[in-house]
Amino acid sequence: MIEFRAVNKTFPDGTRAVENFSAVIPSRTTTVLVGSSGCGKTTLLRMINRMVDPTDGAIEIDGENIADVAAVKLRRSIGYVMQNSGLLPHRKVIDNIATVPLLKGVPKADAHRHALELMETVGLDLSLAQRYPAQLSGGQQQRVGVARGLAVNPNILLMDEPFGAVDPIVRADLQKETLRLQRELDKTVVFVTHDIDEAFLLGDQVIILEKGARIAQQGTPEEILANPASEFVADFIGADRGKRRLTVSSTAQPQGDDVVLIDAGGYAAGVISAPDGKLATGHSSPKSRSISNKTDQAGDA
Amino acid sequence: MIEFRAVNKTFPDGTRAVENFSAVIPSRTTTVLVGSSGCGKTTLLRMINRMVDPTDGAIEIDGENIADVAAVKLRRSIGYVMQNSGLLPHRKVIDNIATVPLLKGVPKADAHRHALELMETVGLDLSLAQRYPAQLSGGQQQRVGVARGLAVNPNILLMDEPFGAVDPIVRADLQKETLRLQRELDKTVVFVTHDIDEAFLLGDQVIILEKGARIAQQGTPEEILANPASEFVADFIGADRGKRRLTVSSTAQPQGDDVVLIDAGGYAAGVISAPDGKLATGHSSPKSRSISNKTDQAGDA
Amino acid sequence: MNWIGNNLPLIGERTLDHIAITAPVILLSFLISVPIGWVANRFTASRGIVLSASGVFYAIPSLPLFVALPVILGTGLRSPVNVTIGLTLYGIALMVRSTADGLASVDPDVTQSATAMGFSDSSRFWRVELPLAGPVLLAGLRVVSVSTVSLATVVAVLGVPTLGLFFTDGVERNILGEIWAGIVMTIVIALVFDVIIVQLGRLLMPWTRSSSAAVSRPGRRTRVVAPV
Amino acid sequence: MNLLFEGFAWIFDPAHHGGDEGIGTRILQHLGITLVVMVIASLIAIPLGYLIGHTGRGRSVVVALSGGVRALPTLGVISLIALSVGIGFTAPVIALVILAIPSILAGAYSGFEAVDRRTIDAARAVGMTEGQIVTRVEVPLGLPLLIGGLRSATLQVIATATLADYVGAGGLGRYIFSGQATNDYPQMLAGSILVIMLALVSEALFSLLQRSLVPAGVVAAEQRQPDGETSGGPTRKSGPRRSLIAGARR
Amino acid sequence: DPLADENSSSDGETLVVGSQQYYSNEIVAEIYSQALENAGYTIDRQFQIGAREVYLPEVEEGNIDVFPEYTGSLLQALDPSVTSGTSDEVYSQLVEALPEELSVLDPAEASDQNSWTVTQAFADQYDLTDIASLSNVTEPITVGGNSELQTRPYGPDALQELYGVTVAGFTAVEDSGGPLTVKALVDNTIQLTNIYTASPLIEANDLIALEDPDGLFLPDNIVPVVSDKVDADATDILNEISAALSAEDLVSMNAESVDEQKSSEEIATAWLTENDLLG
Ligand SMILES: Nc1ncnc2c1ncn2[C@@H]1O[C@H](COP(=O)(O)OP(=O)(O)OP(=O)(O)O)[C@@H](O)[C@H]1O
Ligand SMILES: Nc1ncnc2c1ncn2[C@@H]1O[C@H](COP(=O)(O)OP(=O)(O)OP(=O)(O)O)[C@@H](O)[C@H]1O
Ligand SMILES: [Mg+2]
Ligand SMILES: [Mg+2]
Repeated sequence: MIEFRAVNKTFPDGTRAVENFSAVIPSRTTTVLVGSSGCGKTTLLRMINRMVDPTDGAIEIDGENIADVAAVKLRRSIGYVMQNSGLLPHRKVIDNIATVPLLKGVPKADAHRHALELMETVGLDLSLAQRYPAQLSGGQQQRVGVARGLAVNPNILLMDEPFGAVDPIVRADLQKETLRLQRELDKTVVFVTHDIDEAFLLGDQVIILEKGARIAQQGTPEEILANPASEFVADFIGADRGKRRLTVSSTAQPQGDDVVLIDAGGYAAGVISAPDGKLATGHSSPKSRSISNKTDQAGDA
Repeated sequence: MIEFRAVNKTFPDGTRAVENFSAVIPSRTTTVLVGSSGCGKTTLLRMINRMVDPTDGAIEIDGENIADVAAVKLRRSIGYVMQNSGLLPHRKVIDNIATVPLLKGVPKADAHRHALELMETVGLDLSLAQRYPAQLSGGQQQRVGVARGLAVNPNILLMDEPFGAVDPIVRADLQKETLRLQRELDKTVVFVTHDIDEAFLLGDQVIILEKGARIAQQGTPEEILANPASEFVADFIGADRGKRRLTVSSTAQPQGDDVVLIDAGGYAAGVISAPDGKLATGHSSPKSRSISNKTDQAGDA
Repeated sequence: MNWIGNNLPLIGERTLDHIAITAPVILLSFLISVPIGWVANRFTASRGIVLSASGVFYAIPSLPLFVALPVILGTGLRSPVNVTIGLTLYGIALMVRSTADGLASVDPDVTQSATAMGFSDSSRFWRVELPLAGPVLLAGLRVVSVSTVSLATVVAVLGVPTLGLFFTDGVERNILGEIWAGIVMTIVIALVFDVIIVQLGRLLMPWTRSSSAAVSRPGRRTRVVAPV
Repeated sequence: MNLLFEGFAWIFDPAHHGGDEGIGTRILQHLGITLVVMVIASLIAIPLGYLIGHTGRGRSVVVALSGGVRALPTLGVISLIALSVGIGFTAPVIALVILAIPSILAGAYSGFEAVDRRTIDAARAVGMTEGQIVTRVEVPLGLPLLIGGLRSATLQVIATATLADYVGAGGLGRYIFSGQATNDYPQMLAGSILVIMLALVSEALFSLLQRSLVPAGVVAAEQRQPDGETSGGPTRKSGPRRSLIAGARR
Repeated sequence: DPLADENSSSDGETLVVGSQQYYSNEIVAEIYSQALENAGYTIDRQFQIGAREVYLPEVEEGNIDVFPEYTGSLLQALDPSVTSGTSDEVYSQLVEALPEELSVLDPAEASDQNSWTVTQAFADQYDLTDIASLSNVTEPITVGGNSELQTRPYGPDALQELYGVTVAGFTAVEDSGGPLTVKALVDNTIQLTNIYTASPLIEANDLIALEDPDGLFLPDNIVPVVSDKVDADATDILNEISAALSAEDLVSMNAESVDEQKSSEEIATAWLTENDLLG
């Protein structure tokens, strides 16, 4: 469990990036911080591995104040994946993945063996091990970044817009992988994005932030979607493609019982089966990813 | 009307970017070319203003083969807006907008007066006129790019991922502006994006492209959504947030008669009013932007 | 040109002398510039000072420097220490800028991620920043190499045997072949050093070999700023 | 330090100021050579550099050539030329022009190359002719690097023009040669100090020039994104820049 | 060196022989070296050591044992107050002026001294023979030469004061009376210059070194400067060389070096053999 207690951050140039932020990030769940550019997401994330130290307030991991842990040691125990992968361009893929174990003095052979396992875990072809990052596609680079983040088998994985720089199609793929990894690995993931769709897709818990990292709303995707806490939130969750309030299109109709749904902007959002105007609720079994299902396992991240 | 007749493009290095592409782009409508990275969208677009000449085949604008028009003259008659705005960093905003009129010899005072009008048209504060591009935000830069594209009052406006580089919130804003401009200005717009949502939002006609600029499907957004022509199209239109097939969520329910709809990935997609499971179709009047409504006005772009 | 044929051993000897003087200078310039460049890059205030100082330093006429140095150092004019230090000072003046630029060229995202992984400050510098500054350092080192090889002809006037002796002697005796031999061998040494440095760079920075091809699109020029 | 003081004393000695042999004349000679050299070298190197920068052709040939030229020992070249054309300005001017060309050339073509390809692409797309792209986009945007090239060339020429006196072209080198020959270290140092002063003045003038000629928009862009890191610590500011890169997919 | 191996009678210490950065001086140094090697000495040649300010400190420190010098110039370097004198006067003054650790051996007849030199055509035009006759010249004279020439006691100012020569100006050419200077003289860029009398350029270019009856220039006879490491045998060898080295020999050896581009070894061996000095 990661706990922010009334954390503030003012940069030396006077920017107040974080104002009195308090929140609990339960273990073994994925918490997504979402908000628009400059609202302080990255700053919050970096406070967790002491890349940024708070001006005020405290951050605890499983009850221990991280200010008391040596920064380098703390960082080596936390996985960190960033937007453009941040791979070391002068090291081969396998060495990139094994960076931290090698830093820690794990014998090279062991570190490499483990790195190859991780490549499999994240779905990378083992033939890529001897390449340099620049010889990979953007999506492959991101996978290497994730593998590197996992290399120390950390309890906590921080991901800062890890899929911001890739193609939407590759991105969808990576998101799917991430969901699979979450299920398989059972880590505490803190994920930053400014894409609300991505937030809803990946988050057990979503924290929507306003400027200065003020919490606009915090909850499961379903809770937020059903009851936006404010006009800001309602706006934000509909921001990138009009409102999410859907209605039935009266003109365009696909075959069979399906109806096309359109959003508040008037544009097609999807298709639903509705024989005779009656919603078919037959296979409506939404995934249970609400954090309440998982908080009972928390406490040991 | 812009017509591609069996156009091919092979780059000197052997890349076949466009293979036998034929299509008609009706006047005074917005046609969106959408497809993933490297499929040839930009190449197609740049053929229209002869930034790229086809290896084979012909392109006609209102019946005239553009190969017979001097490239510089043709380009000055066509607006072009690109992803990063492509503004000249050493010229003030107002001079950037007036670039082509000034090139054409329009007196400076007139060109500037017109540039100021255009700034209003695209929603830019006039106080920005004397700034340099680097002093504007990304969204403002894009608006300047659009204003510059409109400065020669072209019949045709080419837009190559004009909003790719901006924040999602600013992006939504720019998209809204673009819709307004389309209504107001009534131009032939060819718009390139790889975001299917943007394509559906802005396009009267959408052309979904596969590698080599092969047409996977062409039609109005509603047509494509209702009847994806292939597995590829179905995949593509659902690509960035799971499938678009929606179902009703059985657990998360907002207040009142609303139901939360979830997509094939199992995640919340939107909310629809459905008292007693019966779809409320009351205000289901989708915007009529199907190209069939407009093609009768074509022929004079 | 007869002279050249008759004096091949002498040409060889002077060429070796020239190499013996310049090679250590090039190496030293590089080694000393690294910490200075680091300081220039690390502290904003020092950057301007260090860079303009090194720029103006390069304008000091070489002859007086070599004559004044021994007075300061307490060495003899002809002492290898004097010559090496003098040439190295010029080398540093050129190299410091490249080092600072090279370190500044390292993608901050990469240094960030190195920090995030738990590199300590010093291991980050040696294992990440310095190697990644490599291409720019290499470009700077090539300039240093060429100019050192060229400048070393001047120290002949001090009685230190280098290829420069062929100029003074050739002019006195009016033997054009001798002057040409000096010029050509200077260029040859410069070229050989250049090839060696480039090859060394390829060897030490294998990642630069393939990356450009994979990343940049064919037919489109990427942003290149050559060192001036 | 004592020596340095004597050098300054030599400079301030009024006996060394006026007349044909005075500091004033020598400085003017030195500057005259520098100016002539820079003008000729610019006339050759700038158009050539622009051609290379604009077309992207011939770059590797020119880079290799200028590498070789940089290795040319100037004294040797001066001697060689003077043996055929005689003493006076000609030989040092030619030799110094050869010396100055590589830097100016590099400044010219790298100035063009540093212009964002997308900006040029956009200029072409709005209908600028190739000539207009050169004069209205590439030249103004390439100015900072061109001036950088001119700046370092001038520095080199000022320093190396001391050799002009070797073949009777005068200049401040005179003090250095004659000081050296007569063991007159103060005179020699005085010559060096004057050369360094000229270099400093040229540096100052060039930075003024740079400030006045570099397009304001370019200055604005640089202020927004300083090329050197400002803080440099582990908490570098990276927010806004990141999102720009995010959009610029390649 | 094969010569050294033949009769290695006295296997003495290594002697360091130095030379100026001047081909003529190097030839003499090479003659010293070969002769000494022939007598079994081991020789370390350190030739082409810059100008006097570079090598003189090292000679004084004892880093160099044998160095061919020129009496007048060396004397003036040691004692700038001396401005005139005959060969013998200069030599004895030099012996006085030398620091303790150093000594000079016998001077040779050969000298390589400064001179005021004009072209044959110029000499003919104004009927020039000696320096004093320069006052015949009606046009302003531009003097050229190394820049220090301007301030030497025999420089343009002395010409003006002593002989009433009208000097229009001074042009520096820093190759010590080498081909650049000669070219300038021949091109009439300058009309009067200082060329060493042993320079083959004088003959090759039809130049006239004006006579110096008043002793304006110090005599510059070649003389070996030696350290105390040079023993009696070596002294004898060097003195023998000085005795044999004539003014004409020096000029012709210089000519061989310049015109035939011979190396100093060749020239030295030839001269030593010719003069029977290799035993
Ligand atoms: N090192 C720094 N010095 C000064 N200000 C900073 C620094 N780092 C970040 N900031 C400022 O703090 C605020 C929050 O920055 P942060 O990077 O956390 O935003 P973000 O939400 O991650 O934005 P983005 O989505 O663009 O990455 C911004 O106004 C930013 O400019
Ligand atoms: N000048 C060129 N020379 C060689 N190949 C090129 C050139 N321009 C584009 N290509 C190639 O042609 C293909 C199509 O490129 P194009 O730029 O049209 O794609 P795109 O659909 O616009 O992609 P993106 O979404 O990344 O902008 C790609 O494989 C690309 O690498
Ligand atoms: Mg961020
Ligand atoms: Mg494109």
